[in-house]
Amino acid sequence: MTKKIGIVIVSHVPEIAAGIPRLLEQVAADVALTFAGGTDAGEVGTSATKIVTAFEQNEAAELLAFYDLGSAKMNLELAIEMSDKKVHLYDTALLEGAYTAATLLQADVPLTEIEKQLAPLKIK
Amino acid sequence: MTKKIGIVIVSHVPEIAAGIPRLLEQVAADVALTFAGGTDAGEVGTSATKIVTAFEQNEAAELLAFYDLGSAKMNLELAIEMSDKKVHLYDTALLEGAYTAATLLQADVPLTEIEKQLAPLKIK
Amino acid sequence: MLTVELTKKWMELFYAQIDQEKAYLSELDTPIGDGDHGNNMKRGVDGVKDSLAKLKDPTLKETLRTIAMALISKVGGASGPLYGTAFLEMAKKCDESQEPAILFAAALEGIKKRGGAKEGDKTMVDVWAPTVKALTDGSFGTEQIKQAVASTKEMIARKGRASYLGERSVGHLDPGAMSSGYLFETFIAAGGVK
Amino acid sequence: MLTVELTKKWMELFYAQIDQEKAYLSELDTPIGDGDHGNNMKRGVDGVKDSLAKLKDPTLKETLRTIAMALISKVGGASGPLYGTAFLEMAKKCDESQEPAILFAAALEGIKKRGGAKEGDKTMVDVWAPTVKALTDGSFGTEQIKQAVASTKEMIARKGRASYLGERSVGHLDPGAMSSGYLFETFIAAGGVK
Ligand SMILES: Nc1ncnc2c1ncn2[C@@H]1O[C@H](COP(=O)(O)OP(=O)(O)O)[C@@H](O)[C@H]1O
Ligand SMILES: Nc1ncnc2c1ncn2[C@@H]1O[C@H](COP(=O)(O)OP(=O)(O)O)[C@@H](O)[C@H]1O
Ligand SMILES: [Mg+2]
Ligand SMILES: [Mg+2]
Ligand SMILES: [Mg+2]
Ligand SMILES: [Mg+2]
Repeated sequence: MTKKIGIVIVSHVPEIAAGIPRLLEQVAADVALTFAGGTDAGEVGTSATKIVTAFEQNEAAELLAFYDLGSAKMNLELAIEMSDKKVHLYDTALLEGAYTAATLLQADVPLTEIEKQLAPLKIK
Repeated sequence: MTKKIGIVIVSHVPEIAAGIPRLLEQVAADVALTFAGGTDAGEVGTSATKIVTAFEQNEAAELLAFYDLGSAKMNLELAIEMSDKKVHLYDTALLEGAYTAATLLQADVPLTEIEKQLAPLKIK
Repeated sequence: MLTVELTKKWMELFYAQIDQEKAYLSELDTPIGDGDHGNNMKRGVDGVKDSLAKLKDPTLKETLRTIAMALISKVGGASGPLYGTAFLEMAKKCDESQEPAILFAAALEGIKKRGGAKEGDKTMVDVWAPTVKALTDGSFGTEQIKQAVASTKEMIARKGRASYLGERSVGHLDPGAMSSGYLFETFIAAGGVK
Repeated sequence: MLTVELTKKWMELFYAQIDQEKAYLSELDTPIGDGDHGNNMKRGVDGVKDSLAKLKDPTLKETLRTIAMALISKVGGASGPLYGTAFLEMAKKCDESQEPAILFAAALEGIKKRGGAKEGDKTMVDVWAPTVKALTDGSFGTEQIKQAVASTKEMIARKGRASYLGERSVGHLDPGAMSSGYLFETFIAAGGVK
């Protein structure tokens, strides 16, 4: 029973992007988690196209997106404009924000409450 | 010319621990970066022994340490007690704190100023 | 009085208890954690068993230190450094006294310092603290331990992974409280306190 | 007036300029960034070249959109979505007007919206903003562009990677300002404004 809201992780580094879902799935077995890391060539950087793919691969129709650095945010915003999914973008600490959201989504906490708990993690 | 202060990354997930130095080395070519990720068996978790090894492998004598979740902090503190190196532990966002510190160490910013810039990233 | 013999017997019984309740401990850790507490503790007691078997005529201090190091290096989760610190503190104290009340009090201080949890935060501290007190006032026993474990059910988690859930952690027993309950129950079963 | 022919010529010259100054752009990006701006831009203009070559009789809108998509998908760094957005906004606007002053003004708005930078933040905006103004008041030209690029040297970075260095970013030219300078200089060289 996959939850209605999923999580997307965007990082400049493929390993970071792939590793965070490993941390999250331990506390959020039923939350759909996808990620986009690195450029299309697998180098350090981000790619709007890869991010769109991560949106589409996510089973959930509504997504919470977390990113590492400012340029990832710009590509995320471009990806949001290119995609039909409903995506909420958070300027929180990447790992800590995503971990908090994953824990609360798993416990069926409503999004408004999740956002309250994310607020103190906003550092960007 | 390696800088006098190095950085150690501790994460529950081996990929995250290995990935963050990849992000940091781009802006901090001369800062010694080491990491400890996962349990001794490579599973999700942390290991005080692995952390001690990451301290010892780091070329610098003085270290700034960043971690993901609370249990990593406990193992970090145990590792600090077991090690001779001078280690400063920060309760900041893992990736964002380490990135900030790396940028500033590379620019030879003194530690007291680095700590001022880390203060708003304290979220744990 | 804690002796090497008693400690070994205690660890055997603790091993058996964890082995038996492994699935239950992980189940407790699922709604309010990451579902691994049973596996973590099992890895820990496996390590304790193996490393105690290698010791030849150890002192009490060596025995306690060996247990500590095994837990620290094998558990992998938050409970590893916490239980490890508990046994390290007992090892430090045991030259001075072998009285369970005094040793467990030192262990409790170590746990509190390591994790920063206070009583009422829904952690193993909520079993250790009343139990140390009970050892002093004579109310120590299986009933008292079970009650301490049960008391965590209605608490709001303020430390560890469960704390992310805040009030939603209410209604669930804390897994580390349960495994600490096993630790004290098997101490009694080993003949630790008559 | 921006035409397909002019745009193609412009992109050829921009390609050649980036190819020639690649190492210098990365060098500018080293003390206050991650040292990749030249490589990023080179990947970008490679992509622009390849995808423009595939177009058959494109409209101006198609041409500008193709440039945008190539930059967005190939650059990899912050400059990718920024330059990409600039060309996307020009593509949107070009049905209404082909006047450089109007098209570049739309592009500048896109860059500001995408990156949130204002004038004075030591970014490419500090070249785009005065240049758009210069196109309106007639002061546009190589000298004016070089001056805009140079003005970033004494600024304190407030956006992008350089912003982590705060006041320590002073004394360094902004790499994205420099590549934007090349973009406008090659626009002139292509015959964009007489
Ligand atoms: N800061 C802390 N102080 C005291 N006890 C803690 C703390 N954090 C966690 N615990 C205890 O550890 C238990 C969880 O252990 P475990 O599942 O092995 O670790 P993890 O949470 O890292 O997976 C909790 O049930 C709680 O009793
Ligand atoms: N938020 C922003 N707004 C405007 N321009 C920006 C912003 N962030 C970065 N830039 C520009 O991008 C340039 C860096 O580009 P590049 O090196 O390709 O990206 P990255 O910093 O991701 O490696 C900077 O010199 C600056 O001109
Ligand atoms: Mg657990
Ligand atoms: Mg765990
Ligand atoms: Mg760069
Ligand atoms: Mg870059």
